Amino acid sequence: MTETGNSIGWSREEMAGRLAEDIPDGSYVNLGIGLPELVARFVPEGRELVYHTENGLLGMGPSPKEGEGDPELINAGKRQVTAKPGASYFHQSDSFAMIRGGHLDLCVLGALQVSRAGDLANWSLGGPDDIPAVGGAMDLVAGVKSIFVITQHCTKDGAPKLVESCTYPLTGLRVVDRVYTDLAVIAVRPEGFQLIELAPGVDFDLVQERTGARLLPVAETTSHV
Amino acid sequence: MTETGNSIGWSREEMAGRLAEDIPDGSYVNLGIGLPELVARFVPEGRELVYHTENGLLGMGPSPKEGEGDPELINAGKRQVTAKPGASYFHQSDSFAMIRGGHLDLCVLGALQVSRAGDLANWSLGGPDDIPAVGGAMDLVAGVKSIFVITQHCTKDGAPKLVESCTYPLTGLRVVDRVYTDLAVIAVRPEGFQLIELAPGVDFDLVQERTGARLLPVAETTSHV
Amino acid sequence: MIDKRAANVAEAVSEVFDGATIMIGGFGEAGSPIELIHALIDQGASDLTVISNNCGSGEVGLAALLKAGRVSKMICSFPRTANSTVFPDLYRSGRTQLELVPQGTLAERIRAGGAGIPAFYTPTAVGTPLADGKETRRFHDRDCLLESGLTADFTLIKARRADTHGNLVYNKTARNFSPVMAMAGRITIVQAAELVAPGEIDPERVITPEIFVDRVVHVPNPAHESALVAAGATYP
Amino acid sequence: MIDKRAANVAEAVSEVFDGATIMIGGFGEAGSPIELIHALIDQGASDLTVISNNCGSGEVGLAALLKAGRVSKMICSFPRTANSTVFPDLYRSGRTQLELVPQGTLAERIRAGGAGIPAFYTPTAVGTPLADGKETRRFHDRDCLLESGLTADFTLIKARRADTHGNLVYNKTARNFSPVMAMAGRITIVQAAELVAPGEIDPERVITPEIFVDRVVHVPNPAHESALVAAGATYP
Repeated sequence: MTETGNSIGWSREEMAGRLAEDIPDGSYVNLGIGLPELVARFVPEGRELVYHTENGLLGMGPSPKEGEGDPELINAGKRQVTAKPGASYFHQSDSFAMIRGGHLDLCVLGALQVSRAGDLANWSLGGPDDIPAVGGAMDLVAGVKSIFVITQHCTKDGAPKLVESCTYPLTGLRVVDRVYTDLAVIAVRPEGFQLIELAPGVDFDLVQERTGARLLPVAETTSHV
Repeated sequence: MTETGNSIGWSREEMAGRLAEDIPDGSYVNLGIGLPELVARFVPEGRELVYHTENGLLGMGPSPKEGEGDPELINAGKRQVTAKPGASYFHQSDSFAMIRGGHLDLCVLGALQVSRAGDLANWSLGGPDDIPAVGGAMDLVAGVKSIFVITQHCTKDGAPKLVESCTYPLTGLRVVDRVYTDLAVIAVRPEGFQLIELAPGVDFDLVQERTGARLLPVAETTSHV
Repeated sequence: MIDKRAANVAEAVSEVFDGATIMIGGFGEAGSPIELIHALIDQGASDLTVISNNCGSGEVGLAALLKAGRVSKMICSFPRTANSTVFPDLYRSGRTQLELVPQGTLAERIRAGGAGIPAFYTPTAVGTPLADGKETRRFHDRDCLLESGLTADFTLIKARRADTHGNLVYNKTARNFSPVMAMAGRITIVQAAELVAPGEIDPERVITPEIFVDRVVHVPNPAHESALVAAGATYP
Repeated sequence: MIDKRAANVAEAVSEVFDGATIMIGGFGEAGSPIELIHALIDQGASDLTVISNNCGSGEVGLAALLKAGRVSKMICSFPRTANSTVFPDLYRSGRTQLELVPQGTLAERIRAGGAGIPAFYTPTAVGTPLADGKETRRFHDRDCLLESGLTADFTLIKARRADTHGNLVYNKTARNFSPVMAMAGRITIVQAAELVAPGEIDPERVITPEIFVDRVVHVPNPAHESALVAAGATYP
């Protein structure tokens, strides 16, 4: 087992697939840019999910076939997408009424850091020369019923992303419900980080070693998010 | 000249026609229920006005022909209307965004009382057994750029409706710009009621006698509303 | 899989409980979900707070719900009606409370509730009796009132067409309060004159996206209140 | 009679003055009114405050306006772009100020401005650096920030179809900020790929009613920003 890289634990696709298993049938879901977008590929058999993209589309479908895209049909990552049967377009204020008003069931986001209280930092490194850019992240964490984070367990330099308290600028306070990493699935409980499931070949001690705050063992009865 | 009735001055239709002369071409106009609705019949030649009804239609047209109405195409007075070419339907919150946001040029309303400061009372007699009902009147006077009142100069009992200060519950403070009555056209200026024009056969003294506050004579240069 | 259809109006309103707050769409008869209201009368829930622009007419629809004694409080802008003594009697006898709200403020409070905005400031009603007890604050040299968002346990509305996911379009001025009430209801129940499969409504013209809708019931030929009143109908 | 057509884009933007606040529609390239922005570059107004979700890409459209040194302040949610160094250079050198606003708060502030709501409360951004200096108030056990409405002297947007009265429909996700910006602009200027007579847009599917629109100019084949950037285009 090496300290860096993804030679152990789940691949990106496996992380996305594992997260997708926890999305109930009929959910209205917003997927953040990057790794979260992968989740859409792994809808479990028999479930129907409806994807929202905050730039103004409910019922987002996959990328268009080569040559069939419309530069005015894009997702929040500014990539061309499609609209499924039953889709609808709406303006930004209506789109964020869905978000802020608590109408979305789940949002999946990336993270720079998650604290044991569930604080999320995912929009800025806070450097003096950084161009700050927030998009809809703060609205999403403030409004969506459940927030799942999907991220590598550690940074490329091996620093833990699950920490006692965030050092990067916050996106929201006490907003994260679960974290899906290459090593484990972890719930954010009032008592702190609690292990839900380990990736194959990974043990509790390894995850604890790579986590910047105390990790609680798997609960005997795992309550559902 | 009798104290009551309409045997002198303008008829209801003449009042509406006189008011209509003062509506600039291209105006977006909301007409209150009752006497104000008459104004729509008198659009001067060569002008195009667009009527808004706050229950959710811009581009309201006249009543439908017998048998061609739709009980779901009505105006704020709950009477069946039509939609003109270029019309649009929208929900209540959007409709009042037009009103509150200052997008309408003019609203024509009836009145119980108008004070010399421009306060309007037009929604309640304030009696203990009255069923209070306000509709959109308070939103209209708060949001529309110009408020014209069209009303008989006095009540059926001969009491002045233009008064020093209103005794009925207010619809809004300092909101009325002009008053069109059976006897005169009167502007509400910072200095008070100012006569703009007398109905045929009516003189200043008569209007003053039937007005519950001091009336200023016609200004030498009449500024436009 | 997503299928929000209820078998009938009775099933659609079956979860309404005593003491619930219910938004009911419509401006006058336009958009009033009469069949859902009648199902609610049959269902029996009482001590309701109803948020609706008017109080119905005759003794059908909302007026019949009031007459049945199920409504302890009305939040509306215009409770006077041409053809009904139902609400006036209840109000004068103190059996139904009234919170009178200017129509635009009512619409915006409902939208705010649905949009997760707890409160906003508006110039409407400053200086009037409807400002009594409300916080006033000055913005850009103008006094404004603080108004709170409104939400409901249930919303009952009428659409022209729905798909089985709950996407809606309305008919003309029957649209009125329904889109914002759909947003503000925890459970939004829709009666639709046409019920189609997802994809049969152009995504550019959906007025209420499915995310705001929980139950859809097909009511192919909805009654018009004015016709019922003219025919002297009463409910039940 | 009502006819809001401008002869060309130059005429459409002719009134813009130095120091004006301008809202510009679009999310990324979708809905960006490139031809109107280029006309604004030609027109010459400077010291502009621009409210737009992004800062453009390449050296066309909004990025070109920035590069031309006309913008003293940007109000936006996401100024980072994949294909541009224009804004970063201006920001780091202090030549263009930035007010960063969460995307949903930005949209709602614009809607509030257009709807005559001077301020509202929102839970978004509580506890973050973007809450610095903002009033906080608790509603229903939750802290919220007071946010103010935004208006503009001019709004520039792109529509798929307009009529000569100014009724608009949009194309797919190019709708984004345009309907609320149309409401919030004192003078709202629209470039439309199709221009038709009143009555040729179904009143049920009008997205922006004419009352919010002041000028309409026909731009039959609007450029796409990504295609211009890919081709290495610059403006002027």
